[in-house]
Amino acid sequence: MQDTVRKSKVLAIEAAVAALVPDLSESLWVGGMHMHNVPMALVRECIRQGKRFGTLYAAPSASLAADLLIGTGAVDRVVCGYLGFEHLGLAPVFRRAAEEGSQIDFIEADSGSLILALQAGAWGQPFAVLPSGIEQTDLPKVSPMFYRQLEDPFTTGRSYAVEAVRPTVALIHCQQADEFGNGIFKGSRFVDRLLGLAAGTVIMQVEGLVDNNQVVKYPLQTGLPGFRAAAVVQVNFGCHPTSSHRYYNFDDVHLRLYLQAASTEAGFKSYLDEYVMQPVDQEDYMRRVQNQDWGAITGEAP
Amino acid sequence: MQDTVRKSKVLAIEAAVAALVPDLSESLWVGGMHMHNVPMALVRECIRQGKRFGTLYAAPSASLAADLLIGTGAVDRVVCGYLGFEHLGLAPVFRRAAEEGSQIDFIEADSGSLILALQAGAWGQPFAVLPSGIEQTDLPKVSPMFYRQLEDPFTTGRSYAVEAVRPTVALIHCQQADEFGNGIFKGSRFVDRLLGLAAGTVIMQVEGLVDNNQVVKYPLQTGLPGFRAAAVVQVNFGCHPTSSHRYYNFDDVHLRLYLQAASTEAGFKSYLDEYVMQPVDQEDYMRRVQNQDWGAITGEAP
Amino acid sequence: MSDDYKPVLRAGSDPLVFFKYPGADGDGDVARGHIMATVMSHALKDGEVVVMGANSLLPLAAARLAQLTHAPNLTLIAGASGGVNTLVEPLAPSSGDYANLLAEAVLDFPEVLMLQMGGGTDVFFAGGLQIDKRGNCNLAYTGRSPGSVDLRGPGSAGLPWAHRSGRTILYVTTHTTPTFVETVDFVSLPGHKAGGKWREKGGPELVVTPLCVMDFDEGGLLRLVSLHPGVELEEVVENTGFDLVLPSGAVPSTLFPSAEELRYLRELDPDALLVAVV
Amino acid sequence: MSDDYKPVLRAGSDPLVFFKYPGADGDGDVARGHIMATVMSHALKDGEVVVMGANSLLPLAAARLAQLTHAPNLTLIAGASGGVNTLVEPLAPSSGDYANLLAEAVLDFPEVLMLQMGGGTDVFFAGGLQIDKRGNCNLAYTGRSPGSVDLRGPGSAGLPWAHRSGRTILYVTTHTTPTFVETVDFVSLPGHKAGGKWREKGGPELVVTPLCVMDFDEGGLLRLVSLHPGVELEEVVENTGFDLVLPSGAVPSTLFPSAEELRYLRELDPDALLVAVV
Repeated sequence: MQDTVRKSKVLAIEAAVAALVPDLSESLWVGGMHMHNVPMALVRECIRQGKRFGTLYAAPSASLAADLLIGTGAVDRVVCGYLGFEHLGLAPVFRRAAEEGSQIDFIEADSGSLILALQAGAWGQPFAVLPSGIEQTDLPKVSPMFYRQLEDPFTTGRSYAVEAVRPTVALIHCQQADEFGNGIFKGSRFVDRLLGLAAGTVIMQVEGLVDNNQVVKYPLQTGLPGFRAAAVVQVNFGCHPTSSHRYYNFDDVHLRLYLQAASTEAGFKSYLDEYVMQPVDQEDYMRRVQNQDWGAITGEAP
Repeated sequence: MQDTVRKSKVLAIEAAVAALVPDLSESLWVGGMHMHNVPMALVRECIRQGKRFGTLYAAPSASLAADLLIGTGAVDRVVCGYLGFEHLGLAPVFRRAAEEGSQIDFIEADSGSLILALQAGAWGQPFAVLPSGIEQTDLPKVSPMFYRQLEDPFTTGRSYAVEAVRPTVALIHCQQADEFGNGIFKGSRFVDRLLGLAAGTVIMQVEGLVDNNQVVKYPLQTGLPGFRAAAVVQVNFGCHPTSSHRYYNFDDVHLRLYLQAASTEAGFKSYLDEYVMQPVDQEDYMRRVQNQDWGAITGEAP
Repeated sequence: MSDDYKPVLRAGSDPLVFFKYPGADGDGDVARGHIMATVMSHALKDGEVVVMGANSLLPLAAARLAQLTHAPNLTLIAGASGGVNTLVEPLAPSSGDYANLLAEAVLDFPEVLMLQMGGGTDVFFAGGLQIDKRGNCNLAYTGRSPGSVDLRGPGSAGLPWAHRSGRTILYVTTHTTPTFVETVDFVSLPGHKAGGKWREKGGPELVVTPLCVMDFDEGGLLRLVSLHPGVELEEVVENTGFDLVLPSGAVPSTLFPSAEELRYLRELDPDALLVAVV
Repeated sequence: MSDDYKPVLRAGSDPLVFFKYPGADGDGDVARGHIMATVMSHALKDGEVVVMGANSLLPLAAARLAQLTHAPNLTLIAGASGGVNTLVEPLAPSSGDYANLLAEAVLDFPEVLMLQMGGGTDVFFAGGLQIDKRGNCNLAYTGRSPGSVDLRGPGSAGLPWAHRSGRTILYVTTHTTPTFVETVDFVSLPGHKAGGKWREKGGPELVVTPLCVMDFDEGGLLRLVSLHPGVELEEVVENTGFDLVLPSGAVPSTLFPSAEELRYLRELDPDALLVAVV
């Protein structure tokens, strides 16, 4: 007899972060790239709840999420492939921390090696050997613990390797999901399919929920199978000020407002207060974003 | 000025194999799995044209194509993860060769290691380190050249590794493609996306051609980007007697006919003659397949 | 999968592929395939991620049955096809069948292996040419050496990684002395080590055959758990090529599928493949 | 991409993102962005596979322009988005923009890197905080050591693998002495070795700036090729932090985009991002 029913994974964002993200996790990898598909509502909620992470993997193209996590001291260590704002400029908090010194340990790395490390983690490989070439850069010199040499058992040549990475927590944005966590990307998947298959606890943020029947009708569209999601949280405009592919573009005005504000320590604190710590929820956050006509940017996906 | 136009990659199957598959290639990997999506028309054409391959990678689930290539002596060496006919039985030619001895060198391997080797080849990694566990099997013992030990530079423990694999030639079946080689899988992709991104020369067999406009309309559906295909060949029922996902199922009657025939050397020769060497083209092949109502099994994909 | 998909139907197709097994329609007989699938279903726990390889009619039916009964949150990955939570409507003979894509998601096969080898699954189903008393399993070849092969099997496939894929349930469709041997000629899937189970998590846990159910004792040796209805202990002993550990006292009878379980199995399997498979 | 997609439009958006650059509509002026894109386009050969990273307005326009003119069989991979052969309708400011998915295929980003690192591409476009006379490129930081950083850049991203990705074309949107330095403080992208080009294939080949075009001489040193229209040699020399190798004789002028090239560039770029970018 079917004495139980299949459980929904849908949770309120506060509840999901409170229940599933430990107060101190070993490591975090945030999905999306540059100013796209970054699950900002989840990141803000983690900061609001004071969650801390040993290591933040900032690759392949981290931006606002990483800058905020560094600025709030939520991370002890950043392994850095790329952290910036692409055409909008450099990451102001990261800059200040690196240029003026900070408690945070920054490990110089590259995006190719970090993706290979993530892939190795997903496969259960202890490490990933790198293609030749990295020895011609300064990376192994400044990060000798990250890049290590070994002997190729087939050629007896020397290669570099990086240790497997398996993030304890991954925050991922899908445009849609069903209540069981089957996530659908309506545009680029970036690194998020691999990340979602690899990470320990995956929290999935979505623009909207769809019926499971819809998922079964087009299974080739499913970007992340449900069993990988620990929880699904629905948040309107949850990637703001980054884009959610097909739903809305990034908000360059707000991103520039951040870059301007965060160029000083005091400015960063007041941005943080206004947009991260004070808002009681996403609606409150949205009210605080000035001059944004939310109705006008509602992209609806079919 | 646009003084040239974009070139179509569509070729007749005979011309594609003649022009793009060298008489002796270093290695071959055939797409599909078990009795599904195997580009049999391409395999038969290669055999007909007397093409030879140093190494055949029989993984993750090789079946009829590998058995035929072994039986015709078209390969010198088979690295074997799995070669069989699933619920229909063992591979008769492979069995005879292995049990009675043959000129062909069989390397005992496993599918997980071979996929990792293929992935390493695609990334330009010299080798792939394996997760722990392989040392508890007999594989490293019987294939010491394939599985080699090395020291983990992070833990100083011992791991096994396999050398990167980069097939010189890959034969891949997509249900559809445009003339520029943008291939669409209408069902499972099996290993074929990775294979198509990794291999040297990729020849793509399709059931039907679609317009490039259709491809651009649904780019998320494209399974293999056009630049990876050296040629596109359109063949009706080209996977027969294996299935083409969404178009037609495998022909179990014909597969059993093969298994029965190939259980003796003489029977294999006459099967080979009737269905591979004699047919002047795919239509001729189809005429020779008995009691098959081709019209009735025409699955059309939308 | 759109609604217009039709499988091939041709004269001469085998029952294992497309047609009803003669006489299998009635509700009367319970086939051993039904019993095996039910046993395997009971071994699965709610919430587990279950993955299977080639020749997976029985585990596919078992996992779907578990979802429909006691384990609604179980995830099933249908082998070669990459189908995740296929509805098994209907049960199809090949693990790579398009029918398995009536599902919630479809993985590329490298992703299936990645999840298995990376520890992203909880239960793995496997079979082999030979299984020995410690649960070592051989899918490569029998014979003394690679140069002296008696029976060439398909190869080790994904079996070397079984213990990384979680608890392993072994199953065979014939229970004979060539299959159940003292020591396998080739270890494709590592069993338990001499002197005790070699790992806390992962490794062979259960063996299901057409005659009986077996598990492993504390020393890592194969042990009879129950006999299927109508099977005598003698038959199992005679067809097992080593001294099977027996339970103390009378050997229990394998639980018969409930009426509901049988109804589900028959609904999932209109072509009665489960009747023909054993 | 369906036809109903609309990008965000809001008051206060920057011209680089959504609005027409004031005065950029007319056909009169040719911006340096147009010249740079055209130079980069000419450097691409028919049939090549071209890949670009972040901040790729110029290479994106260049590669599409090449397809529309002399290189119809060129393949373009639009960085972070994974879009293959995006139609660039219209040119969008971020490499990860959804606009880049008006394309023939979409790769996951690990696949883009896999193709680059595995040698599956022919041309790679890159820029940096610093470029030195041997084509070494720095995207990490300037300063004496990790503990003494003057300017913290984003990090080395995919630059270490540039030479594996094929011929490398470097570009910058400012040509100044802080950018063109004798020796970079950090090697993210390896240039040519002392005493000659360090590899036959791959490695920096061309450097395109708002002032000029440069390549490398036989000794692997940066060499002036041509000055953009209206630029004096003096301006380049003053803004380059080392002794640039000069061509013997008069320095040629960079070829001006043809009328057809300008028309294509303006069609691809209705928001005139190429006018604003330099």
